[in-house]
Amino acid sequence: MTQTTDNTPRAGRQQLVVALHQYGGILVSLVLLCVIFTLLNERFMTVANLTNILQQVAVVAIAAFGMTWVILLGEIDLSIGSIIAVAGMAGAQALAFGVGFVPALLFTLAAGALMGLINGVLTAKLALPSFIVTVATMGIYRGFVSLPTNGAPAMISDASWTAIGSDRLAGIPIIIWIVGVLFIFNHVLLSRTTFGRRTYLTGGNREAALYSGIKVDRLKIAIFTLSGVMAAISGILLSSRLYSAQTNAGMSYELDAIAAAVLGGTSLAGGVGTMVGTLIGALIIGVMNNGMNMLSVPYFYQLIVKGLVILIAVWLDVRAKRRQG
Amino acid sequence: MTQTTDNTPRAGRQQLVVALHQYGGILVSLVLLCVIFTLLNERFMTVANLTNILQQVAVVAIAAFGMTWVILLGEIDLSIGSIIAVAGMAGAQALAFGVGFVPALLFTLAAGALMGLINGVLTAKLALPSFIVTVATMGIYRGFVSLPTNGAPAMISDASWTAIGSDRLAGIPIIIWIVGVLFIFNHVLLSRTTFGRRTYLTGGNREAALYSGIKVDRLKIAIFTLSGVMAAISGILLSSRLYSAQTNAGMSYELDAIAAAVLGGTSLAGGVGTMVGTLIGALIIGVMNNGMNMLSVPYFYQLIVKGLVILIAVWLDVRAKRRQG
Amino acid sequence: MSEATPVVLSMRDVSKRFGPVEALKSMRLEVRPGRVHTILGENGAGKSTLMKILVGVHPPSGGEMRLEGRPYQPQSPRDAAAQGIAIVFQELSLCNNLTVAENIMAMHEPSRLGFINDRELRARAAELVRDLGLPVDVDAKVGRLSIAQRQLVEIAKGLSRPAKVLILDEPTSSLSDSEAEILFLIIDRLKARGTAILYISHRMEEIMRLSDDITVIRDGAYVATRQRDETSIEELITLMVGRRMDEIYPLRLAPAPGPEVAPALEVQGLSGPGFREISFDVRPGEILGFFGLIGSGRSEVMKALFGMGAHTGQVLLGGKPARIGSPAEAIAAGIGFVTENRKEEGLVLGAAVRPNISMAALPQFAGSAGFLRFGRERRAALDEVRRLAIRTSSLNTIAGTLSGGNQQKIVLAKWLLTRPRVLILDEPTRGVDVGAKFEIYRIIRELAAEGTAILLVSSELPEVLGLADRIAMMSEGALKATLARSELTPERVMAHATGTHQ
Amino acid sequence: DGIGASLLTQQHPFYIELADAMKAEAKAKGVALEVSIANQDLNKQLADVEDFIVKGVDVIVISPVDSQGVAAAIAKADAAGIKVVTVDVPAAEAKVTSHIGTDNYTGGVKAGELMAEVLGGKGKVAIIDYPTVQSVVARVEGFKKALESHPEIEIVAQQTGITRAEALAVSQNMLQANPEITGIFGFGDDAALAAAVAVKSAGLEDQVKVIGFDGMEEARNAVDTNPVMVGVIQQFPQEMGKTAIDTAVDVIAGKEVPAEQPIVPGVYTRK
Ligand SMILES: Nc1ncnc2c1ncn2[C@@H]1O[C@H](COP(=O)(O)OP(=O)(O)OP(=O)(O)O)[C@@H](O)[C@H]1O
Ligand SMILES: Nc1ncnc2c1ncn2[C@@H]1O[C@H](COP(=O)(O)OP(=O)(O)OP(=O)(O)O)[C@@H](O)[C@H]1O
Ligand SMILES: [Mg+2]
Ligand SMILES: [Mg+2]
Repeated sequence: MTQTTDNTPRAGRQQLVVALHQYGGILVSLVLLCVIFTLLNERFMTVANLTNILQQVAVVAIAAFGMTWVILLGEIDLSIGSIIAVAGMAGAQALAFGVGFVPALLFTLAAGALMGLINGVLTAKLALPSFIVTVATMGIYRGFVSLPTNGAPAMISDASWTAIGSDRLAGIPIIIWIVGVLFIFNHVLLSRTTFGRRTYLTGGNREAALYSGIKVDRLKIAIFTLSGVMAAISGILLSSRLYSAQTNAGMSYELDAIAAAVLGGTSLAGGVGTMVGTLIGALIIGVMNNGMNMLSVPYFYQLIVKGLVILIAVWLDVRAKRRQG
Repeated sequence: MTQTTDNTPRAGRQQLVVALHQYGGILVSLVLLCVIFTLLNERFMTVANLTNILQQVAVVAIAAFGMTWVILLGEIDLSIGSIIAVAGMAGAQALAFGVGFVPALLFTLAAGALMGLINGVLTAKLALPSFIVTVATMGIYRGFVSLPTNGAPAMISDASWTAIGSDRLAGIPIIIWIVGVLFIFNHVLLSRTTFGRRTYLTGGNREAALYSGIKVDRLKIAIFTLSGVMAAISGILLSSRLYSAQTNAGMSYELDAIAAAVLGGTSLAGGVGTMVGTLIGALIIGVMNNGMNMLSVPYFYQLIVKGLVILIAVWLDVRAKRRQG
Repeated sequence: MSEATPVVLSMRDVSKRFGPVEALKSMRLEVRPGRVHTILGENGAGKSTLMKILVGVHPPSGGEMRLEGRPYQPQSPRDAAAQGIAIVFQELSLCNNLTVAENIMAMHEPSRLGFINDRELRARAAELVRDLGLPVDVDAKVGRLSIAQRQLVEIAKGLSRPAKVLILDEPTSSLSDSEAEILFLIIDRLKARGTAILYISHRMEEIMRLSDDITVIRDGAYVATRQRDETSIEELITLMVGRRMDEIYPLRLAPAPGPEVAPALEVQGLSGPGFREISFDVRPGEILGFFGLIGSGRSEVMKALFGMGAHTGQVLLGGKPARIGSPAEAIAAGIGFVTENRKEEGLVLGAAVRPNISMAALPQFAGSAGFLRFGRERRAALDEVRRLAIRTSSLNTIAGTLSGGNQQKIVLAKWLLTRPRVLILDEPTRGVDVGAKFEIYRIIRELAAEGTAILLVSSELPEVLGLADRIAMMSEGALKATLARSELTPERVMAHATGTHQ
Repeated sequence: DGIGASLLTQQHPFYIELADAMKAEAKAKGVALEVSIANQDLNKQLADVEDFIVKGVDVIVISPVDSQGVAAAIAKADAAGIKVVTVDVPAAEAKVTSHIGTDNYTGGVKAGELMAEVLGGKGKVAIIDYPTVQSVVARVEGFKKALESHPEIEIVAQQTGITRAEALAVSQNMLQANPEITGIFGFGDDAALAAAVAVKSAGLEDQVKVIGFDGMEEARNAVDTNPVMVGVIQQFPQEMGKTAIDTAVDVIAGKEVPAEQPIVPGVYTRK
């Protein structure tokens, strides 16, 4: 029988090996896609286009960070597409009301937090399945978004707001800075703090977590709120990129966010997943959309190819993990 | 400690009590809705309108029967909206090809079975989560549906095909006959046969089912195929009602089907649920849509009310079940 | 050896690898009809793996098996059952969403053309349950039964079809003595009918009483086969752990605290679902045993104390009234709770050993701004692994892949880290081998010596008698009596537990 | 009694203006009007019409989700003896009492002619389309038809961008793949406005001209202020809505109404 060994803190090279083990399957898919697109279109592998992809992927990636938390807990949040839309509209209305950029921003984030909080409270306190709670709030929030303008989009002319989506800071688009900061924030929170640890444990076995003194309900509410805030940030970026709040914004983005998380190795059963994986998953989706547009693949074929790539990538990943035993 | 008792077969009245216990929460919601709408609009409680509701609810109800099987197994099928669309298109193309009514019908059912089979095989044999498999095939099937007509709808002029959706048999619309027959079929299959029992066993404890010798993979494939066939029947009814196959038909119907099943007491964790519950759940959705139209509730408010009613109904049901201990 | 009786099932050189883990190597076994053949080995020795190979859950990596002289290669448990080999699994494998009858008859429901005859099904299940004398209602949903009742249902399920060989993998680990007696009667009847029985247990007294043949395995390898009459508990333990063990119940390290010591925990008139008017106290350094039949309400009382159930009544900690509404509050108040169902309430099976050990004591490892102090956590976890001699290849091993006994030790380790003033142990040695049991007893003694007040719930009479300073007897949700050490005899305890005492 | 209107969507400025115009005119005429929104789902449109029939409206105004599939709804109304007026999208297979709508094909041709004009007869053009909507297909066909007479104009890309967000990503990617693009035609205002944003973020303001379709306020403002937006084909939802209600009122009164009431789209360019 084996002896108890204590792994020493991992050195750089060893970390690389661990990362390759963990993300091998999914990285292969990403690299493969990039190679294929580079071969088929010489403009794919340019700084301009890669910046492009990152910007396009930002909205889904940020929502997917929030979704990763929720899925880690073994729950699901189908309302984030609607929250994205409400956030944009809340921002547009606040700006139109003349409160100024920063208050509008805070108001929007608060709106996102509130919507997430509602999801969390309904799931935790009424003990309803989050799938059904968020299917319901998906409709409710989508209904609310149309009330101020009766369905019409709301223009946004505030220069600071629109700058988020189009300006650069130190040569890099602000939007990419935001994705980067949020990635680090979520990654560190998940992998280095007790909050992250509690999330993993609760997702792994809710009952055991409860008996170990984890306040499961509170944690659930906190995480749905976090997911709401992430969706609100997505909504801010989207409305800023579009110079307007659309009432049909973010429709079905929840599925893209879930796909990104699952592609990245997050288990829908809860307890397993990382932010790095989710980022890679989101990049796969972004690269695929961009690459097929560059190649002028007709829309219907794009749908088919996208589905196939998701299947193959998840399969490669599952297979790689199984091999490692 | 409980004694070993040998209950005599339950008599009619006792069965009623059992039914009230089991469906009490959800029945209350349905009856409440009907009472409210009757009070607010005298045309609601007419034979014409109730027939109307049944016809409108048919497409979702039948898809929800299939979905109930899948959820009972602890899986999910997000592709049924797309299967509904493909089925309509397959039928339209077969009819346009001149094969005749019955062959076109069989071809359509076979197409539905094939798509369900693919979902099942990918889920079972590659051991992928059904959520992600069916998110992927949702896109793939949706892509395929547009290929024959490049996105345009296909007209259906076959008299037999369109008769399904508009004619009557013995004074009752054919579509209602079909829902009735399929309800009985699924209900009996689920509650009275070994196939149904195996589904409950596997959904309740996959490991235990495996140890008991249930061929879980085969069962999974069979059930996804069944779900595909149900969705195909939905697609036939829909295309027949619309005299045409729309490429965006059935979009997001999977969510309605899931909502119907969950409203009816089906647990997303698997192992718990009935066809009776699902039918009641589908009726709630149908009554709500129809009733709000009758009252001319504006669209966005309809979204909000629908979400709220789903929340309240599920909550009432969960609470009623918890009371019983 | 009783060479006279023919061999019904035999295996030779059977091995099994799970990736890098060699769970079995060169295993051999001969099973004869009408005899109880016990497999004895430490936790993780490979007993369950062996049984799972026998019923076709896992294919063997090598070796050959013969059933009645013919090569035997079961493809699935169903295939094995069809060939006459039935099993009662160690880990409960019932469907909580279905009734007892539906579980018992799973996969051989009386049916015609695929249609199940429900009346017939219930009648057959009820007959079987009555025949076996099991105290369960066949119409009850399994999810609402206690663990012990589920274990009985599991046994009924295993016996629902005629078998040449019946495998029982730790069937008594969740049963108290009186339920175990029911099982032993059943085993005697089966023996008489000529059924061969493969039996696994960690309870030595039971093994010596029941077995005809005993095969000892160690680290996945065959060690020896003995006939019961030719061997002794001491010899078996020596064969199993590779060294001598003279004493199973370690002695007290410090004398039990006298009545002058103020109680660490006082409970007055505690009532709740499943129990009523429970009053007791326990002093620092004292071990208070809780004995009773299954379903007597002990676990419910402990859960209530831990904030996991509605209750009325008073709880005093260190003399001060405490309001405990949640496990978090209980832990903060210095209570620890080793729950009885480690799979559902104890462990995160999918997580590694380290986070499992630290999970109840997480606040200890929280640095500024909620950052985890990994080094500290690792050292603490490692200390516990060494102290409890948990067999795991590293702290990063997934808890679910460890053997049952080692999983149990991890649950214990988790609670030791919180340094509780009052530690509740609900069946702490369920499914644990004698060696590990000794270690757990030793730790319980150490904790007591350090001044921890201990509530020990156990259905094993020798365990309670061997460890407790006083014993609280529970029956049907009520506390019948609390006996002091001087009054403790097996007869008196059983009389109280079964309610025959007046 | 009164008018029942089933509209394609309520999430597009064109349909919002259409609905508003209908409501205003109904109020002016003192006739009851109920509006339901099909949300681009033909099945919901059919259900909405069925519910109108049960309610017993006198006439139904439909803006079809699909020109062919709407036949079922019209047949139902017919069977119940209720007359149907279509707005915007015509019904292909069923006879209606009257149709009021933009000639999308002609509008597409006008867009193509405008594109040829601003490009000076040569260049590379990209199209953002929505192939499952018949009126859009007609626009794109008209647009391509007009460009056929300008052999030096080449259509280098055609991609689907249904929402504004999708249209933005699609335009960025098309510009990335074909940096020599000089013109983009968006099937609607959303697509065109998104394309204008993409042009700006790619720094190609001096090179690329964008033309839209619908001509709602936001797009007209953009044409006035943003040099990239050179023009937009303008529909007239107010006139359409008013005409639809007037027609419905006439139908109720038993008057004869013209079967076709085309509303010719305009071309809106900077003043
Ligand atoms: N599915 C599996 N994957 C990997 N390793 C496994 C698996 N099943 C068992 N093992 C390993 O095989 C060894 C033997 O386990 P097994 O469950 O047979 O022990 P056991 O003798 O039944 O122990 P216990 O008395 O605790 O029940 C252990 O080291 C265990 O970790
Ligand atoms: N919610 C409930 N509804 C009905 N009966 C319950 C409920 N919870 C517990 N019981 C029953 O109450 C009794 C007390 O169970 P408990 O687990 O406390 O007993 P125990 O003495 O600890 O025995 P065990 O050895 O089974 O743990 C059992 O018969 C159990 O089935
Ligand atoms: Mg074992
Ligand atoms: Mg207990």
